Amino acid sequence: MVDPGWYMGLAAALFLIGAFGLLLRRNALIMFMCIELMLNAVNLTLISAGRALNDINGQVAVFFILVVAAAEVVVGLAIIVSIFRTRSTASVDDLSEMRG
Amino acid sequence: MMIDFLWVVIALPLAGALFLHLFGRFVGEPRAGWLASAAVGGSFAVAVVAALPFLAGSSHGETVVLWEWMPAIGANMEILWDPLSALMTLVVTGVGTLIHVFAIGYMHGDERFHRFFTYLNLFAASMLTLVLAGNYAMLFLGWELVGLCSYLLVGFWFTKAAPPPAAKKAFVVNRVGDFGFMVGLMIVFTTFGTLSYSGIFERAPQELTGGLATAIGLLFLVGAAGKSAQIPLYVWLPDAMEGPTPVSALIHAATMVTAGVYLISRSAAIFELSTAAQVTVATVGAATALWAATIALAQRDIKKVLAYSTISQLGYMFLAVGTTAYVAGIFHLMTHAFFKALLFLGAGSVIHAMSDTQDMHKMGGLLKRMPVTAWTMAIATLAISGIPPLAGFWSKDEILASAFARGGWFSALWVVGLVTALITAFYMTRQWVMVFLGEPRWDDDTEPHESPRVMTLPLAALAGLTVVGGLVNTPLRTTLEHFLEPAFEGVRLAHPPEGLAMFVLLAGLSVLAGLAGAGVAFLTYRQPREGWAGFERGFQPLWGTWEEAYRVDDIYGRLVVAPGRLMADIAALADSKVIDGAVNGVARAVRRLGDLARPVQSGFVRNYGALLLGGAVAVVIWMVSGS
Amino acid sequence: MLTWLILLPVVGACVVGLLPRQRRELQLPLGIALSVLPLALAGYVFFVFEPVPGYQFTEHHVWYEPWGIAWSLGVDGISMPMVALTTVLVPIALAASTAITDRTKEFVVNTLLLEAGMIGVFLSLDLFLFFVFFEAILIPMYFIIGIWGSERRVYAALKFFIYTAFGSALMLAGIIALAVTHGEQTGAVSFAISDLMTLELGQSAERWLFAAFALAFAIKVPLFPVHTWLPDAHTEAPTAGSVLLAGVLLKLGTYGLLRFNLSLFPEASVDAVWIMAILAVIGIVYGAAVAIVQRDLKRLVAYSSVSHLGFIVLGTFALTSGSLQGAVIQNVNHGLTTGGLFLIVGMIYERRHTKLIAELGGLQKSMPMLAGFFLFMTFASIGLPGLNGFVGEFLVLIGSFTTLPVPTIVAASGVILAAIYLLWAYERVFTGLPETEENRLLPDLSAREVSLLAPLAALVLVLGLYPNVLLDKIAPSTEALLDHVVASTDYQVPVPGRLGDVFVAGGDEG
Amino acid sequence: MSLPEISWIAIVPEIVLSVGAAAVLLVEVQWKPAPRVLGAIAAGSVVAAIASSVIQWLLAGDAREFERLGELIKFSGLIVMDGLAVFGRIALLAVTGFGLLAGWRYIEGLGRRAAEATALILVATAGFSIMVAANNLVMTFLGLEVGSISLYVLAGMSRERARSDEAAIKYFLLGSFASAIFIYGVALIYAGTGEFEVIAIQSYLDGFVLFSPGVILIGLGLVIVGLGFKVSAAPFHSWAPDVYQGAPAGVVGYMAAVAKVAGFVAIVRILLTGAGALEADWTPIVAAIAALSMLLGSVLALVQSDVRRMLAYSGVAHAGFIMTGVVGASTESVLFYLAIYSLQLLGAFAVVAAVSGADNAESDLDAYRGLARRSPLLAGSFAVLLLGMAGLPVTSGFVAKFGVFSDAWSGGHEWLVIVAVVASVIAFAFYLRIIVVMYMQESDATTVVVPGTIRWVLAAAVVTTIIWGVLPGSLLDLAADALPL
Amino acid sequence: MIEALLFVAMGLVALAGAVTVVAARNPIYSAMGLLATLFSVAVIYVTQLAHLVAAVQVIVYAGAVLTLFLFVIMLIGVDKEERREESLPHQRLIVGVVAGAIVLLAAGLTLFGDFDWVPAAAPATLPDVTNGTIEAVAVPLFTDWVLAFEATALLLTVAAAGAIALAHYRRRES
Repeated sequence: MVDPGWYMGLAAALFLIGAFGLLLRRNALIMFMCIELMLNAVNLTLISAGRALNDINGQVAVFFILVVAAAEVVVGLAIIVSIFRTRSTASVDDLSEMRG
Repeated sequence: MMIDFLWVVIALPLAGALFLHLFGRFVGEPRAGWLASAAVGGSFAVAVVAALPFLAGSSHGETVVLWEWMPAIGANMEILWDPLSALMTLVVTGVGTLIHVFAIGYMHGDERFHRFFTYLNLFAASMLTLVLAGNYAMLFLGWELVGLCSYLLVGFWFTKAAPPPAAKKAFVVNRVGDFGFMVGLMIVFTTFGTLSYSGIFERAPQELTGGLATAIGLLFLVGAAGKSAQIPLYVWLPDAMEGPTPVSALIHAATMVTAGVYLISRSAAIFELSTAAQVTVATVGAATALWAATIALAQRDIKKVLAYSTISQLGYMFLAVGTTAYVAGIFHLMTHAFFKALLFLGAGSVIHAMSDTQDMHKMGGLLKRMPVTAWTMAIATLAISGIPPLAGFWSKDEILASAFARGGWFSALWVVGLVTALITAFYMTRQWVMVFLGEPRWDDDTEPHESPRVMTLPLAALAGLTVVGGLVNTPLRTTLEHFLEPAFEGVRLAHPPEGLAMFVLLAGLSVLAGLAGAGVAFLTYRQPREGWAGFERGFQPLWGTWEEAYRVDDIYGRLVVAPGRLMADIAALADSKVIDGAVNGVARAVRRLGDLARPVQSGFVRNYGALLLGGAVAVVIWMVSGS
Repeated sequence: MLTWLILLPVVGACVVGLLPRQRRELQLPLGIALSVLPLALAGYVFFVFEPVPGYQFTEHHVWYEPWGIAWSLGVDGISMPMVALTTVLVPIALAASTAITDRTKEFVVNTLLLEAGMIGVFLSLDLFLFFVFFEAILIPMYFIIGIWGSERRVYAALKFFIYTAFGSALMLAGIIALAVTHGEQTGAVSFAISDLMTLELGQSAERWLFAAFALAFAIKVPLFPVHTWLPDAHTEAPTAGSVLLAGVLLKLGTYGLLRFNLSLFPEASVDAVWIMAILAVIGIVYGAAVAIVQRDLKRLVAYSSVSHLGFIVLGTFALTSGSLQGAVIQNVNHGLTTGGLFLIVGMIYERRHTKLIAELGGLQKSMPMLAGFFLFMTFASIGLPGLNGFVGEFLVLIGSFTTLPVPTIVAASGVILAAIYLLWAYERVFTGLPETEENRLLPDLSAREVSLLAPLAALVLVLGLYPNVLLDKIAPSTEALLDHVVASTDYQVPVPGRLGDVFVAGGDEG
Repeated sequence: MSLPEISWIAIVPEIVLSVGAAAVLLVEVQWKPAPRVLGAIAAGSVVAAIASSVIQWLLAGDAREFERLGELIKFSGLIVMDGLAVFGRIALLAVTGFGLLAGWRYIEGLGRRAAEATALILVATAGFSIMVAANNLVMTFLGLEVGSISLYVLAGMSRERARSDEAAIKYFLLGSFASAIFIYGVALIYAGTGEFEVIAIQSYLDGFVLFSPGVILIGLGLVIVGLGFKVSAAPFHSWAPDVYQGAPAGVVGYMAAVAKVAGFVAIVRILLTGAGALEADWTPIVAAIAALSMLLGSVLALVQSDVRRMLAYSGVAHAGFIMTGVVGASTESVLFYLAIYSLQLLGAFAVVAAVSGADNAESDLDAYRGLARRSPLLAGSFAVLLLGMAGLPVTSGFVAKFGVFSDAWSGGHEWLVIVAVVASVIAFAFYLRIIVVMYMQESDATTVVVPGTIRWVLAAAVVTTIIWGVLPGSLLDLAADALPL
Repeated sequence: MIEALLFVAMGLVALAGAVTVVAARNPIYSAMGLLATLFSVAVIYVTQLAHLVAAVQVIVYAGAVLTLFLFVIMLIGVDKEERREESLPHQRLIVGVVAGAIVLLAAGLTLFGDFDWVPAAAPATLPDVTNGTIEAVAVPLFTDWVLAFEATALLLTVAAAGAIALAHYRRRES
């Protein structure tokens, strides 16, 4: 079998790609997707760890994270849509009125 | 017995001052003055009664504590009643009373008449505190209070331009002296653990080392030089003539300025232990005597002449106490009080008559207009010139003789004293002649007139004292010395040389000097103006230097005042720019820090994200690097 | 009893605070009347106070047991004069505030709260409680300066607050450290001064703690070079603010040095004697020098405080019975005289609306009585014997010379400078003929104003001539303090008559 | 197959809140009543939740007294009902109650959306309430998300303000990011220990000797970051100023306070209980975060000209102060600080809400000019709260600061205390600046209308600030009893 | 062996998909990249014996969530291609530094760190319990985790109420 470390390494890579994507893209939608990527990486970590530890709880936890991800998407998209309606932009760089 | 009520001596004028301060306005013009005079006169009466035991020789002095003041440093309100303080008290109250009375006439019409007498009474009380004090702290109390009164009285005419600065100058210069005095007191306290006379003088011979005695003596000299206007602190006294003339007579001639002499006499037990201190005192005295006399030579202002003359005479007294001829010093103090008060009052009378002119060039020929003043002043002039048998002769001669007898360096001082005597006679005669003889030079609108009786009577009284005052201590009858001896127990007093021959010789010399000075002056200034003006020109540029008092004020201004002012300016600038600047700088720096940190909060969510991730990575790195 | 001393002003503040806004005319008189109550109580305490060492009228109520904090009050010879001074000055300051017509109620409330805080500081026997009061008084004072001050009031108020708060913040750390150390050494955290005095601190810890406390108090005093908040605060504060600031608030610093630095850190205090003495002396001379050239009368008086407070610090660290007594009584004296001077400057300001010396002149002509009081206070401040300033100054100087000869001599020169700046100011402000119409027509003191100044003047005189009313009660406590220092260090109070030793020792130290 | 372990008493408050939220939504759909009715329902549920929480408190106290601590572990270890949880819950509920009052004018102004806002507030509280009680880190995450997502929506709900959008999207993006980091940390801790439950992690860490804790440390670090974000500790604070400024004035106080309370309770539970064995590892980090927060927050607050931003940065500084207590390893001082600070924060934002007015105007410092003259009571209350936040004596803020400082000092973190006192002095400057503007400057603007609901909040905040400043014992005793398992 | 092959293959696809999400100019491509990642991760779940999770991943994520994403992408315009140059000051620099730090960290951990992903004590053989069947997952879900399950109800309520609240207002406005 493959060492769980590899799976987790892959997860870490995905997490970081997601994180950097969040920092590099200004389209709010794509930033969301990056967050989804990160959550997926978490799920992968949990599954791999659960398997390595011989523990089912890792898989159970994944369910909850999935639900959270879904809820976040709903609210997040609602926010994006409402902003888009007023400003016709999905670029978060345009939303930088408050600073300092 | 009597001593238990001695506080009355101080309390009477103090009560007078208090009463006049509160109700003087309602008392009205002449009455306020009489009240004040009565208060001082009352003190005089009490003092006379209280001094009787000393005459009888039945008492050597005692101390009474009134109340505790600063027990931690052994300073209480305590009265020491011994022959020395008794004599001083009598002089202060006696002459004081006369001057009070004189002032009633002199201050006539002044809108702050009652206030003037308030201050005078306060001064009397302060001066009495000074001389009656039983310890140095209380002496210092009086010492400073007379300074305060001097300040108040010199600056009495506060709306004029000159008096207020003069008053301030007097106080500040005195403070310089006080500084020395205080340091001296610190050493005294540190050495003895108390400031009480009794404790100090008894233990001084055993516990005081010569070095410390010198230190204390010199520091006391600084204080005394301030109060008694000796080199180098005499500069305030001429300016103090801005005060009303009775003030000059009372404070700046008869009483306050002699406090320094009193201080040194009182501290005889300490000076006893340091020849160096004695020599310094005597030298300062002699130098001041000569120095001031030369200045007095060339003055035009009638009061300035007297002021420098006072400084000069105080120099004699310092010479005396420095020679340890304390009795002679005190004796001269007393006689000087008589004739100098008389001179000042006479000058006041003249000024009064001349409608406040003080320039002697504008006087002349007043003898006929104001005979009482003229003749009484003549007596005083002769007295100060050392013409026997007037009071000044006896006392001055005793000083000079004592200095001569002490020998050594003091002989040199004796020569100085002798020269000074000559000069003194010259300038005093010059003054009298310029004022009273010769052609009238006064302005047309002035109508000189003799002063009212309230002024002339004190003149007469003082003249009487001037005539007979010297007889209390002649080589033939040393009454005063016997009287004072208990106060100088354990102190080796310097005496004139023994024997009548020496006395005649020395006295002859000084009389000769006096006569010479007086004669030359008389002859010179009897001439019309051109004559003596030419004489004065003959001494140029020396005469000019004297007239400008050696420009000492100027020099002090450049050497002390200006640099001090500069330092203060620099300090103030440093305070606002450097020290406060640093404080505000820190505040600004913090704000600046905030401004610098603001761009981090750029408003861009992706920047925030980067910060967040960066922080997270930093945390993680730190976490794992620890393990 | 003492609790009531603190609570009475608070209650008074509440009463005034609850007055209806419309009854404007009642606010100030009621405040004055209420501020007399603590005065009466303090008077009672004063007269019942026994001249023995140790705290009297002590009260102890546990505040929060686990933290070891307590509402612990007591009064001894060092704090008692301060309490008396506070209660005397507050009614006078309030009564001098008739010029305050805007938000009078708030003003009275703030002043009364300030009084409570000040009394609290002096009465606290628990460091935590002390700090609470010490810091709390910043708030009312901040408002008093900031709301009722003159032009640059906001700057001055902020500076005052932040500067002093900075000092006390480090002291807070020190207090915590002390309590924690006590917890470590005995197992129970305690903030009681008496407990903390017995701590065994290491040398470096003690020095650090000393520094933390000393900084806080030095800023409060204020000691050179951390004094610059004071001229601004004094100058901008309203009259009552200046009076209380100079009269009482500064004394918190000198009081703290006496009460806390000396008794909690005797070793470090003895080690720091020279540093503190030199700073004090610099303050004396420097403050005086700066005062000489001030153009603003209030600022001048403010700098004179810098100078005068230096004497107190010098006396505190000279560690002889005379100097300590002098330091304590000088606290009171300075409060009375400088308070009086500020009152008078305030009265001038009310009439003339300027504090600039150049714009005044010849005021003695128009206001002889005011000039008289000013001169009286001036001489008290200069240290004229017979008035109170002398007693403290002289005791300090004479007492300090034994242990710190050279600094004391330099300090003594301050008496010359004091005469220069104050008399010069008097000369410029009061003498000569009034040149401008405004100066000529100023009304003299009213009966009300005289009744404000007269008690101060009377106290100045009484304390000058018969300081034993206070010294009697002060002496046992300062002696006890000195004994404590001697007992906990190898310091010896010099015996009179051994001046040679002192000079040698002093020379070595310096 | 075992039946699930159900302990109703442990979740009554959450149930009550959820039911309240549902009721609000349903009533609105069905009857479209006046907003007052919705308010009453919400208030009722909050009160009921508080009442049940008090019972929980007593039970928790009993259990501790009779040493039956095991009984407090509920739902197979998902949550606990220990003193810490219940204290935090009561604080949250109090904040909610006052938050609803303070924001009521705003909520009413939302019109038909008032129901959603009210329901979101109730649900958010329920979520955070779960979070403070959670023993299982996934449960913590769920509670956190329930609460946070509600807050994202609340931040964006304003009618008039375009800034509200910006606040919402910023909050949402960064919040989700931080949540992801948090849950990744949880996953790593799980990988390292095989446990989600704090208590289990604790015993695992207490017992292990063999395994290198590297992954656990990384996980713990990420958890700290995630929670640090929620409590707006530097350098994870950057959302706070923008969100506080942009979100509707009425609910900002609530948003800020609940997140801080829940976040810190979770931090205390995870760090002090779960990772207590790793104290030497996390203490320097937390101390650094604390120091940075205090300094950065204070310094940045100094240069703000908007009161909300200022309060936000002051919140950053306060997060640092509370972290100082965490470093001192003391639940008591942290909880005390949290309790009083959240009330003060609510009060302060209630003032902001009052001044901003119904139209939710800007909160520039200029708007506060001369407030003392226009609305003396409002200004006075604000001044007391500001002084309380500044930590001046006679206010609860001083006691709180003193508590965290002395705990940190006795914990041996002297330098942190020094930094803290310096920071608090810097902080004085900006609190005083607001007071300057209110009291020492003049303005001809009109009187501020203060709704009755806000008055109640202010009264409560001011009274508690002073009462607990003078007699802190009552609350300190409670905080001392609120121990984690 | 198969597991290893699948891991390598699916891992590469997942990474490629992730990079696509980040790098694609067109949001549609990003969504497709995300889809690829989700699918490949689901496959990896299967190899890890998490069958149910894998199924849910495909159904919920790929089915529901991505659809939602696509829907919104369409709604706000597909044709909007994003400019790629960085507009923010310092952003790339910061990101670069952070990335560098992470690389260093990873390298340090691998080379010098005493680091492991899971406890070494983990059992080598796998009993059935981790076999991610529906039952294996459901039993703990509805017993030990029941409260968490209930809590998700709140989450959904929030999501629904929040979405309505945000949308509601726009309706009023328009």
